[in-house]
Amino acid sequence: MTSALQPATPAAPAVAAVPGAAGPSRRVERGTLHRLARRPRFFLPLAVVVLLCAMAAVPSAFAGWFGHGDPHRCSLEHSGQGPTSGHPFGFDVQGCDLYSNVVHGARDSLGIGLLTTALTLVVAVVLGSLAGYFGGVTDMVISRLMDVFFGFPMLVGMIVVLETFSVHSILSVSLVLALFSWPVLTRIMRSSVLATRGLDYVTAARELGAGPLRILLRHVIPNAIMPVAVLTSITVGGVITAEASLTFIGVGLSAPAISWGVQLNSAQQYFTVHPGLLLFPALFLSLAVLSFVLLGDCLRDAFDPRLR
Amino acid sequence: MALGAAGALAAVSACGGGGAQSGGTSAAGGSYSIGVPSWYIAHLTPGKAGFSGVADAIWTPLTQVDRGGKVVDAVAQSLRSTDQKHWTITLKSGWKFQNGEPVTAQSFADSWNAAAYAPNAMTNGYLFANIDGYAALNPTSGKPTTDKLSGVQVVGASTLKVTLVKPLSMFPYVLAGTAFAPMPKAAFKDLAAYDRLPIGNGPYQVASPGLAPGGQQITLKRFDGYPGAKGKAAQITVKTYQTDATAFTSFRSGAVDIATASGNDLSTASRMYSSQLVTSPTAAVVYLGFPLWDRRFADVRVREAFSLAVDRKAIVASLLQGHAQTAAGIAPNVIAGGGGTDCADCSYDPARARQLLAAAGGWKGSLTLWTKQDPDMQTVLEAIVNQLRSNLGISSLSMKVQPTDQIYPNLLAHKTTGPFLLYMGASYPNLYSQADQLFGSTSGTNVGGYKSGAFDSLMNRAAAATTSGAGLKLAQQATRTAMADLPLAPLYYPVSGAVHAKKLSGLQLGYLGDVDLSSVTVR
Amino acid sequence: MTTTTGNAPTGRRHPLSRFAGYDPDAPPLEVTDLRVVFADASGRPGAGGVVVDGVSYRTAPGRTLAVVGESGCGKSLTARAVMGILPRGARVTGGTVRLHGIDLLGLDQRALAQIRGRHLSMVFQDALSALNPVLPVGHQIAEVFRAHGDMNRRQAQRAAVGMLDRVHIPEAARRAGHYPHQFSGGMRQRVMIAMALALNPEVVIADEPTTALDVTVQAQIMELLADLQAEHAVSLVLISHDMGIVANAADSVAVMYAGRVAEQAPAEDLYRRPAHPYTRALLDSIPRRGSRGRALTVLQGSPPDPAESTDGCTFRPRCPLASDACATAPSPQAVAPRRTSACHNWKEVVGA
Amino acid sequence: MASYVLRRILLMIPVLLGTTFVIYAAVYALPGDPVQALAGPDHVVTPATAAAIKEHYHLGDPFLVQYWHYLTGLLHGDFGIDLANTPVSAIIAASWPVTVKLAVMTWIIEAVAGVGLGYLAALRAGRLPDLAVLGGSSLVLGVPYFITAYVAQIVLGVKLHWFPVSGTDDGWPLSYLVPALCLALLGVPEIARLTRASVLENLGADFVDTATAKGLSRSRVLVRHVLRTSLVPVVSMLGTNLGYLLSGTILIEGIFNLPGLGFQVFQSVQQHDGPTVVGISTLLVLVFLLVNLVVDLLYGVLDPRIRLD
Repeated sequence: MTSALQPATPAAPAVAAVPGAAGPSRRVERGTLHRLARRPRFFLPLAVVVLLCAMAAVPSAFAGWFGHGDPHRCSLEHSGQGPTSGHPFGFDVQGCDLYSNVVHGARDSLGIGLLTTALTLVVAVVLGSLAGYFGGVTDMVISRLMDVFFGFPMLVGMIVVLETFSVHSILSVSLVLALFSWPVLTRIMRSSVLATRGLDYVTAARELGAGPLRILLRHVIPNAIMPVAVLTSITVGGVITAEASLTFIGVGLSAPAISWGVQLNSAQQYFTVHPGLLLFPALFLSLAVLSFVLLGDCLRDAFDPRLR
Repeated sequence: MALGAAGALAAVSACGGGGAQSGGTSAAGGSYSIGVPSWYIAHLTPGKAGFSGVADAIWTPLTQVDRGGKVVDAVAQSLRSTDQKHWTITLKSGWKFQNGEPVTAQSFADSWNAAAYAPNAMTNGYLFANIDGYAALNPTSGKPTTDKLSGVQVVGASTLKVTLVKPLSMFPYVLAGTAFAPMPKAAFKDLAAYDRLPIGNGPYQVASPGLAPGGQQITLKRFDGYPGAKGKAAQITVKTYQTDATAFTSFRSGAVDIATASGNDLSTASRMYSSQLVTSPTAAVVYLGFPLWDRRFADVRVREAFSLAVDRKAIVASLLQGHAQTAAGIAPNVIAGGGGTDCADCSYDPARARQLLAAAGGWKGSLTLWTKQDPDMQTVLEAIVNQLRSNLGISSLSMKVQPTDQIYPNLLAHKTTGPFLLYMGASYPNLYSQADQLFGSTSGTNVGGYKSGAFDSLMNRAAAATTSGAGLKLAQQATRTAMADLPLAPLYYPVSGAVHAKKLSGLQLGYLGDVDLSSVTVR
Repeated sequence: MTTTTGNAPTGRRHPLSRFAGYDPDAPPLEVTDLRVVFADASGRPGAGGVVVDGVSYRTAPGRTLAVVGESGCGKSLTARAVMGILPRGARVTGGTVRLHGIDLLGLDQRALAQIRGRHLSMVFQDALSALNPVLPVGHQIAEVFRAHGDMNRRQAQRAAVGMLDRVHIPEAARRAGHYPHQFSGGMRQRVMIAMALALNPEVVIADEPTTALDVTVQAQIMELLADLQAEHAVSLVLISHDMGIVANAADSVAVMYAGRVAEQAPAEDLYRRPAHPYTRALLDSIPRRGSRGRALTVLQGSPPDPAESTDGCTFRPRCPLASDACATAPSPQAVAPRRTSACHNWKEVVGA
Repeated sequence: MASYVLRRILLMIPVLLGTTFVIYAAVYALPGDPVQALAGPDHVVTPATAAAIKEHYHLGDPFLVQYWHYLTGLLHGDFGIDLANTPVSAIIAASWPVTVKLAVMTWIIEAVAGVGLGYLAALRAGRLPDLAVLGGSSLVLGVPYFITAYVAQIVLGVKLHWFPVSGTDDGWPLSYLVPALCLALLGVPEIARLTRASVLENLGADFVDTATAKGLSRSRVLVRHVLRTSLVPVVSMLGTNLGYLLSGTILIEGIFNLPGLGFQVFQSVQQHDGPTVVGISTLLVLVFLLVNLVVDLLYGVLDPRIRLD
């Protein structure tokens, strides 16, 4: 969706163009959550996401399971060796334990996914609210800016901007990814605010003399944010893929940073000899992306089926 | 018999739209395709083209370096000098350009002047800095007042007199570079058009329309008027790829007949295509350079500690799968004068490394290591980072990768904040070239900033030596002098390899590790 | 082409005669003991409850049968079962539906498709959603002609314009190219009627054809239906929750409650002397002249959930006349000729 | 309608200006030395040569002046010349067909497979085909397509030699088959899911009952009424996808060595070849905007409820 590198998945923009697609959100009903919690479609991906987040937060707790937790303890004599006891995934070309590397890779990959999504969300809520609520020139400017980034060949843009950064850290990569993914959510936020703005209680608040900021913060945003909020999980999945793609072509993170993308990138040239080097990071990456996407799908279906 | 007829047919049809001068004569030999990096054919003017097997096929300069690393005359009949400063060059007769124009002394003078003339912005222009008058064509400010090198004089149709800025006994090696190839009169009518469809004097000519805008390949046709050893194949398709790895993948999928194999692909190739793989040591060294302007590396013991902490054998054996030689000097033995042990601290001794570092005051803070954007270099640097971490106990290590166009300017501007892993290939296969490029105080590739009066004077004496043997001895002495200061730690000499389809044979690699296109025979 | 019911002695055989069981003298539509059950959430058929429980009714040629009841009483589902377009999860588990003697439930989809639209058609409740939003209305009407006749595209289109004209849509030729959303509610309902009556079917089911319309338009539509019905001697099944509308239009009335027919009677009799407490309650809630100033009687409670099986009479919890006898479910009993009531205490009701 | 189109086209102007400005500024801000990049790896550029190159390509001018030069050129239909002195328009002309062939082929696969699978899944909702489509599309979404492409290249091309997986030697369609399939893996799940949801929604719609009640055959109901109506949002997504596809082929073109726009632009970024990057980007944006306009117009045709004004 917002996976910037997934050019062919602009589901949200396409649907957002349907008139009235993003109506005012309904308040989260307790019942919905309860119903969700009982579905395996919901709690299985949720469990994986929680597990991966825990892995990203304290990788050492997971990396040491097989007795060899340090991803930096490497010895070239083990370069490319297959699984042995204590090293269930074998070793990478540097002779580092692949399992602990893949576990530690969760931090950068998820970090970028979550940070980018958070950035995107903030921008979307702020700009989307401004454009939707104030309309006029504000809307005009923001909407044209969205158009600029919307039609932009995203991958080209990201490559160019990333090349201008000399440091490729979690922060810089996230900033670039966010720079090119904010319009999708902003557009949805905007139409949601547009719909909310006209509701009676907002008019009432305005007539009671509440200031625009107060109305926005108290009345409009809390009621308009749901369509955007339910998309965040899917966005995280997309961003993780996007980071891996950028790193895969060599413009994202680079070693000695440990991320799944970096591992995939270095596995490229060893794939035919050591398929495991590609397989295990790809497996974790896919699991993470899949869980976030499925979780997001489920949330979306439950809270805002019209956004499908 | 049938095969030969088919080959002839193919060649005839291929020549249908091309030049007329090659028609009629034997067109047998078949065709093949080769995958190369895109910069190989990005420019096809001697002054702009990279030194590559493709350039070697299109042009033949005055001299050539044979596969043994020895310089031999090509278009030149003789090169004579008594003081190594003034050179008299006579040309063989009977050489023609691919458009029929004879190759004369003037053809060389025109080409060299064009390359050295700054406003032409030819990227090989710096190679002419040895020749008298280069400064006038490349003023530090303003426009040059002349467009002719004063040190190049055409004495007759086949005699050229060249005056150098200072004596250089290795000048015949220098002349082997394709930058010194001749250009016909026709080229100067439209240099931009020539750059895409050049007329050379080599064994192969670029078939019309040359390199199309945005094009990814060119076709080479055998030039039957070539007086030297003629090409074996009648036609060669040169296809470009973004990286060696994509070229190798294409070879494996059957899209291209020859591809260079480097890095891990080399071990894949040696396992899967052992009978189709040709390898050759490259006239180059991979080294870990030290930023001598950085005070942390001012103490030679620190540099020694870093050198001793790197396990070169493990890197060569495990990472490079044996496709390299560990280096204790700056030039392998394929280079004249190379192969010596110039470096005392290029072995692996972590204990002594730690001692030396402790004696120099230990290491504080973090360190960033640099390299250029190249998967193999990155992999090797990663291993070095790991080894430094465990052998020297430096915990905060990071790694930065920059494209070539960034890393060199940054190094020269002293913006690079740590040791750097780089590759240095010899401009010509002589230790003098390698030593000059790495340590010469005026060299643009001496990125570590090494300066030594003793080295420079020894090198000057080497350049002025009357025999090449004496010159080499002095160059070796100079190299040892520089290496005693350890401005960089040599790591290994890379090996280059190329794989070829089963239908091809006779493939040979030149001293740069490039495929000699003429040598390939289509079965 | 005015009689579709009789055994008109034309040279051609009646098109229905190729279906087994065709009897020109049988009632145009006869539903007998029809049962429809719903699947529950897990998909088990029948577990969701019986929504149509033994419904029987029949129509007469050229006459109107009104089926009335509160929403959810099964009147629409019965109609859909007749048409063979039950919603997902619903299934017929018993009973028969006969069109001039032809057992519709026993027909395969192909045969059914030949009957639907041609001999049996339906006017749906909400014309806006019942018309395809992305096709011009003329095209949608023409489809009926194309599906059943051997008309080409142009002939069908012309026939469709003719139909639009017949339902009094002004500038029919131009309007045929318009889309449903470009019509007013009443006009859309006219389009639906034109579609249903295009081929002069024997039976037309009109499912709440006027619910979404305002009162003046309601009257126009009902008038239009009546006119067309008279013109073609169509047998009309009029489904409605509005006793007021039915009073003017129906020849006979079937009152449904909780999936069953509570009372069935000629309209006049039923309105004058209802024989079921539910009918009475419905009639009492109609505002009439003279009732002004008096509070309308409102039926307390709500219909039972079909998912929960109840013993005895389903109306018992809301019935003012409930007695011990009501512990067993009453079956329809003849009250008078052509009149039944499913109430143990019908006499009390009639007498009241 | 005409005024709508005109207004949309007028709105494109600020967007195009913004895009060229953003990309031009980004290219301008690229670190490293374009002269060095131009010279090629491992070459030494003397100050005099560098100065000459800079002058030749106006690299020395201030940014805004350069941008102005570029913009005025663009207005005259001149995309400028690249660092190798080739007109950018010629580069675009050479690489454009490759990308178009790849994108269109991908798009056709997406449309046929996506709509087909989604339709099948909806008709068999809750049953095996539906579960297979839903599960399969989730899996495909989870695995990044560049990994699939990479593995497909090695397995289908290198190991099995079933398909050409490098370059365009075998022409269209053969050379584009595997790359297009891999690229389509991105779009097919989305299209299939959207089709499925849309068909399911329409299957339960009242007008389907009407159509059945009219006596239309099942197949006619399903095609003419259900599918036709369900395709409205799908067509919109397909259209947007086509716009994205044209600019989203970089990775695939790189892996499969297809000399298209993406391949070219990636090389140009690395060589800091500003004119080419900006030229191709501008073109892609323009195409994207035009495709979107066409999609919106088409949307109006497909769904008469939408009024364009």
